[in-house]
Amino acid sequence: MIDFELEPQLLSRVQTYHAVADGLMRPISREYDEREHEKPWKFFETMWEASRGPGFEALAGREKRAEGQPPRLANLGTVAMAEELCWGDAGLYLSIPNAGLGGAAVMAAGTPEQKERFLTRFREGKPKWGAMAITEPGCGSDSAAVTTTARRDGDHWVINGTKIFCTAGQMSAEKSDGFVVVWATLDRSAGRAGIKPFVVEHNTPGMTVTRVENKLGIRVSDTAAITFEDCRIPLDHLLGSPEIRREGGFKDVMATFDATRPIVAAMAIGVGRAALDFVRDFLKEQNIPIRYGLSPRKLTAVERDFMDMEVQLKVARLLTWRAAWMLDMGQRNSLEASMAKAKAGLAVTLITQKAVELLGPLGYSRQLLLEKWMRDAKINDIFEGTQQINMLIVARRILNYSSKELS
Amino acid sequence: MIDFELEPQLLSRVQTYHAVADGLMRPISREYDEREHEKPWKFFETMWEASRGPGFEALAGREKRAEGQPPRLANLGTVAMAEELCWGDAGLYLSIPNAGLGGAAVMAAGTPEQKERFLTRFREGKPKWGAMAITEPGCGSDSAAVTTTARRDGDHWVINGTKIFCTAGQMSAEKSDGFVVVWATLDRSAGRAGIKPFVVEHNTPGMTVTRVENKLGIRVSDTAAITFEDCRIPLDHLLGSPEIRREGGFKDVMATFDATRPIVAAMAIGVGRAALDFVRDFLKEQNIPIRYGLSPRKLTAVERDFMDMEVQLKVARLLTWRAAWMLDMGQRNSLEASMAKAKAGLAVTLITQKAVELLGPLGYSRQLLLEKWMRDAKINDIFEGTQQINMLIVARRILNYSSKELS
Amino acid sequence: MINFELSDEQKMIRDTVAAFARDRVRPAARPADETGAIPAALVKMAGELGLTRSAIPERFGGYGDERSAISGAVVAEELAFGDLAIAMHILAPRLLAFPILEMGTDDQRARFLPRFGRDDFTPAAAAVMEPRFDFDLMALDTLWRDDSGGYVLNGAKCVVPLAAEADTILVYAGSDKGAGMADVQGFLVPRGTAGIAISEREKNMGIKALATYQITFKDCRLSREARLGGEQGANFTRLTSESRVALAAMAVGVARAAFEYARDYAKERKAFGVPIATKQAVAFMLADMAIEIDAMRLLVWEAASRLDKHEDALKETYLARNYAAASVLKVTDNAVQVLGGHGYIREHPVEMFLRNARGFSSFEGLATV
Amino acid sequence: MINFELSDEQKMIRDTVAAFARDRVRPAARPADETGAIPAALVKMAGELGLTRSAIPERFGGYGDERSAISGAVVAEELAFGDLAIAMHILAPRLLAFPILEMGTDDQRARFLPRFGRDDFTPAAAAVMEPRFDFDLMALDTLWRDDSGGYVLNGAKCVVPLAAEADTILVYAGSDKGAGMADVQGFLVPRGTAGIAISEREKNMGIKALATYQITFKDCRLSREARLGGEQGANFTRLTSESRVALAAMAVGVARAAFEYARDYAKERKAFGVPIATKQAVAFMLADMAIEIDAMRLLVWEAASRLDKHEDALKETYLARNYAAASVLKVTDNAVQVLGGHGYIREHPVEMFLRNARGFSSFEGLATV
Repeated sequence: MIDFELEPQLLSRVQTYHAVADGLMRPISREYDEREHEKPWKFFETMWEASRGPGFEALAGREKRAEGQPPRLANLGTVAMAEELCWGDAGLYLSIPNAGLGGAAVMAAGTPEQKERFLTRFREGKPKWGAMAITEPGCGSDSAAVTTTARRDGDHWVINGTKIFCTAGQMSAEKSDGFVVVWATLDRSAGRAGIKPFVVEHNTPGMTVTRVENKLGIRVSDTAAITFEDCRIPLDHLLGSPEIRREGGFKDVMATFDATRPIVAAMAIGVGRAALDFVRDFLKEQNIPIRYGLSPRKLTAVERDFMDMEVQLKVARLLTWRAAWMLDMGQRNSLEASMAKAKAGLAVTLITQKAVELLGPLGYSRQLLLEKWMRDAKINDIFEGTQQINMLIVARRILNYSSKELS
Repeated sequence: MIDFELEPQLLSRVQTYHAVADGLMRPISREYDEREHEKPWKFFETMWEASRGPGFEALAGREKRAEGQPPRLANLGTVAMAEELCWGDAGLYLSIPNAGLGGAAVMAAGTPEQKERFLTRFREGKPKWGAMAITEPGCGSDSAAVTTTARRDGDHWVINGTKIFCTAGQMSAEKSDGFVVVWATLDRSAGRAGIKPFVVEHNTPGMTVTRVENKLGIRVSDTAAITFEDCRIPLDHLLGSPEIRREGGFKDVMATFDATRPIVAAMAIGVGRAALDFVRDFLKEQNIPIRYGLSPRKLTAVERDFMDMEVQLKVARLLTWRAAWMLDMGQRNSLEASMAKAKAGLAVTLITQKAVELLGPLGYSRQLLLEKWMRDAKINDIFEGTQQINMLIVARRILNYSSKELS
Repeated sequence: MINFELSDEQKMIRDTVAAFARDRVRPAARPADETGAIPAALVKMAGELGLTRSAIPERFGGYGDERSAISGAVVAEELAFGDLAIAMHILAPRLLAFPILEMGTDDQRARFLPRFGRDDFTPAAAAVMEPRFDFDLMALDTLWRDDSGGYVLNGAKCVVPLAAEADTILVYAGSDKGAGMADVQGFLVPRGTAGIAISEREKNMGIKALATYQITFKDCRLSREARLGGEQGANFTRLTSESRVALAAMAVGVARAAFEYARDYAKERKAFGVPIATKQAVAFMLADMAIEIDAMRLLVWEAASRLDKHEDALKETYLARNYAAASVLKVTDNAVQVLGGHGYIREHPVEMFLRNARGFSSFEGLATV
Repeated sequence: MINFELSDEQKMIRDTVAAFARDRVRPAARPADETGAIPAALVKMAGELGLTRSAIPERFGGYGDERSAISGAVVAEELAFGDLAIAMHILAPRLLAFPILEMGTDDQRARFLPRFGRDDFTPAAAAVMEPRFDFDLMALDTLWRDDSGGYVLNGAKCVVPLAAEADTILVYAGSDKGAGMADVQGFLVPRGTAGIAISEREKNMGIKALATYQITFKDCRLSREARLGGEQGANFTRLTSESRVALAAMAVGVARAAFEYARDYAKERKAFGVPIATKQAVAFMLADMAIEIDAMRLLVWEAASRLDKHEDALKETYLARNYAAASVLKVTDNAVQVLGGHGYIREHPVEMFLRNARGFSSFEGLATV
């Protein structure tokens, strides 16, 4: 039976998330946008503690399935949290201490023993981060073109190569007892099959953060370039099996996109909603009504813009919830995940850009957060697969074409 | 020195065109949309006479260059005429008796003797039409994939194949003493080089109009499917040289697109202006002002829509005039011609669709011409290269890619 | 509890109607558009689906199934996938039956519902739209006023389906006193009533197979019993919401029809030796169409679920309607573009989908769930 | 007589400014955006181009070249191609010099023009914009009124360039009597005047290298001589048109900068073994950008040619400005998209182009031709 209402339990969690977003994130949002590369440690510690409490499993990177009792609507819950916390601040959300994409890779490709060994840390001690290193300077969305190599030398793997765009890379590699999951090839000739994930512990000799990017937005979140020079790691840091035949590893991580794309979509929606809520309140203060139901030929330009922003956001959310819900139901959602990501990324780019425009000189000023939301929003149109990549995936699925037939 | 004003001589011609559009075309516009496939012979005869007078050279298909004295701004003049007459009715414009694209092909590929032999008829006698047959059921924009064959048999060429989408095909092949220029290959293995234009006189045995299409719009203009079965024509009906090495013929006709695309763009603009003028007058009657200069945040939705339609039309016209002017100046304009065609086709599709929307139930009714203009306009987004084909051409030129590098 | 899946019963309804739309309606669509006539046999067959009858109480001959806006949206989408004009014709009885079912007096229900408790088609009509560019449900020009023991109607309506065949037309009019939807009332007007003039059949760009008319009311006098819902009247805001969600659902059907046709064509059609669908320019157009269709449907279902919960849905249905009207135009226009020259000729249905789609930004009250 | 080609003299100006923009301005753009400071040396070099001086009469030390809106648009586009903020800074002297040149009294011309008849940079400012979302040149909130022997200003302005350095600010204010542009007058206000308060430097999303300020006027008293054009005043409609055409031209420059960077990147950058520019999705984006840039420029030139013919151009410049503001946003956003992740980091200039571009829908009076 079709229904669009979140269950009460989840709704009450959303209220908690909102309190965090409103009480802990918004107040420091502008400050850490301006003080790029500085870290809100107090916020980190608060979230680190909070992430042990109920409702923040996703943050803690804890995986109930591993413990045999999958939480109901885990993905939908994560999506709801992402929207709410990114309503607060997308950059801060991305920099909350947790296993992150590194943890996701461990969950997707690791053995039970490895999951235990590498993820336990996120339930104890000081704040920690996990990162995933896959993109390279020479390859954008083409994750199969990995040139970073791993060769066996006795009872170690030796990693060589350079990775860029590692979210929380610096926090994971240097600033905490975290780790970086780096994707490297055991045998270039084997193509994707030869690409495997390796866990590199923080401060492992040979791993260096060479650059932390200056960005358009989400400035508080560190985006690192990491080089690996003869970086030696124990054999059992290769996640899963070293068997080249078994394509497992890479397939698995590709599959994680089905879970992460709705989250990125939800991040966009959170930022878009922040802008929409602000504009709604602003217009109300100005006594400018939004007259739903009226003949479209009688609307003002501002009314129509606002309604359009509102419905675009709603559409993005519905597509996103559907993609997450399908995953929770154990259904394949690659098509729906890419639909949600493509639509949300674009819609919120336009919504935030329009919000800045509607506020005129005020919208352009850094005295308000609107301009920041426009800068922050854009990342969701780019990472976890650009809009174009996701459109390509949607096209392949609806046309039933392989990546060779439609490239 | 930059200037955007048409010279007085051309402006006065435009007034003549407008009188024709307003006085002869508009009054019968709806009638011949409803009575599809019937022909306004009285209008044809009037235009046939008129096309002998000054200002209508383009209609007559007369080519001053051939007579050694190129008319000043011939292309710009043709473009201005197309806009004005299509403001009257695009379908009627397309069905005015003249040498049409068939004549253009003769001009582009024929010898001086052939030009004289085939085009003289358009200066005397009863109304006649010329058509070009290039598209085939199996190939859309891929004009190089011609499968219609021409083989030599003694002192004749024998043509076999089927052509579709021949504008004025029926008028040229059966309903007047006109001709059809058909593109056929002498040697498929030679690709484009083997494709040559052949003039097939009206009622030549073996040439049959098998279908006249029912269309969305421009219904008074006949769009014919023509089959050639062992259709024998004299050797000297091959335009230019039979030499396969010489790619001439096909290249030449491709070059004619540089001249015809701005005309198609201008046709679109004429239809778009018809819709815009109607909406402007309508709003004035309703005492709805268009407040130029006002803060965009104070506009009504209708005002903004109207201004957007207006500026889109203006942009399309400026791009179109530039493309035509460059040709008149003897400059290469393939890029600019495709820019104009792509922009005008899309802009006017949207303008006419929006015009119908703005008028609500009135716009949707066949009591007004708005809905017809929306139907007529769409053809300009499709023929002479679809919007996508023209975008591809623009892309190749700005990226300096061959059709192999960017396909 | 959040759920994106139709119930088994709804799936069954969907599949039944979808099969009918695919096998019976679509083949009839083009001839109906060209001739303006819908085969009686097809309408009869549709009657046997019991799409209106199902909601009529058993005592009036119906099946007494509970009405659901979501089920109604599913039916509307699937039928419109077959053909919009035929779908509107087939579902026209709902325009009279459902408002009476939901808001009519016992007497009105007893008088009017039995005729819909049968399988054979009973033409019925509702008059909502008015012939002005900025026609607005919140400010109707057709007005009713109290008059010694009855009501008087004045004004003009347009795009009234089946007005010439229906023996009763449900006419919506605003009050000469108040403004806004709250004051709009419905009136059950017998076709013969003095003061009514029904025009020649209208000619529109699309939905050509649906017979629509203009009606003018000049001091048209009606009895007390003519008012829908009697003294306490009807809830026009809800009726409007139900109508908009139905129309938006039909837009989804039209968009899907265009998308699927263009998709299949693009996989078949070769240019430069490869299917045109393998070109990103075409593939991305199709991907965008697919996303918009899912987006439209989700908006429709979300608005419909509010109606099924008897929550106010004016805003949701309005936004869904406007979004659908814009998207269906874009999708059908893209479909024509994908087919190129073939999209412009009437040998293929996409140009008809485009003409039908353009109507949604103006349509009001032409369907309900 | 229709002509789409610049005169040889205009081509020479274009090429000179283009070279300066490419070799001097662009390399300074990123550091200037990050630090908010423009190197004095660069500004000095720009002064030697005589972009303002050229129009100053010879008797005041200028070259007495005839002003042309088209030439002005060409200069604005080329400089903005280098960097928008630096272009606005370099051309700021025009904001004071040109209105006085065109509409000032002889006395005002004699008093103010000599300082612009030199190569070294004279900071000058005009105060047009106001801190409200629906800021409207046809209804300014900053008002002037007659007062015994002088004028009194009240109100607030924002995004006033170089206000802290300029010793005279040209302030535009509406009349407390009438509304509309006809009643707007300009006032030459010495920085020190009582009743003026200049804020801290503003912080905006873009044009960060341009120092802008808010200014408030509280019963700010001015002499009769302060009014631009004296008793018969100034033609604000024309000044607005000149400003909008200049801003639209700058938008063309920003769009072109983004397009050319993205185009070159797309031809270099490989994915899946081929340059991303060979993918239709990317190639069509670039084609669309190219078309929009030509479209914007043609609108600008057409509006400018009207100004050069001293025809009313309010409508043309308004439409050109609005079109350019929308297009430059789309073009720069596409450029970021073409670069993907690399477009989001400040190692590449496209994110800066996007931030600068977003301002055009709000900018008024920040430049003139």
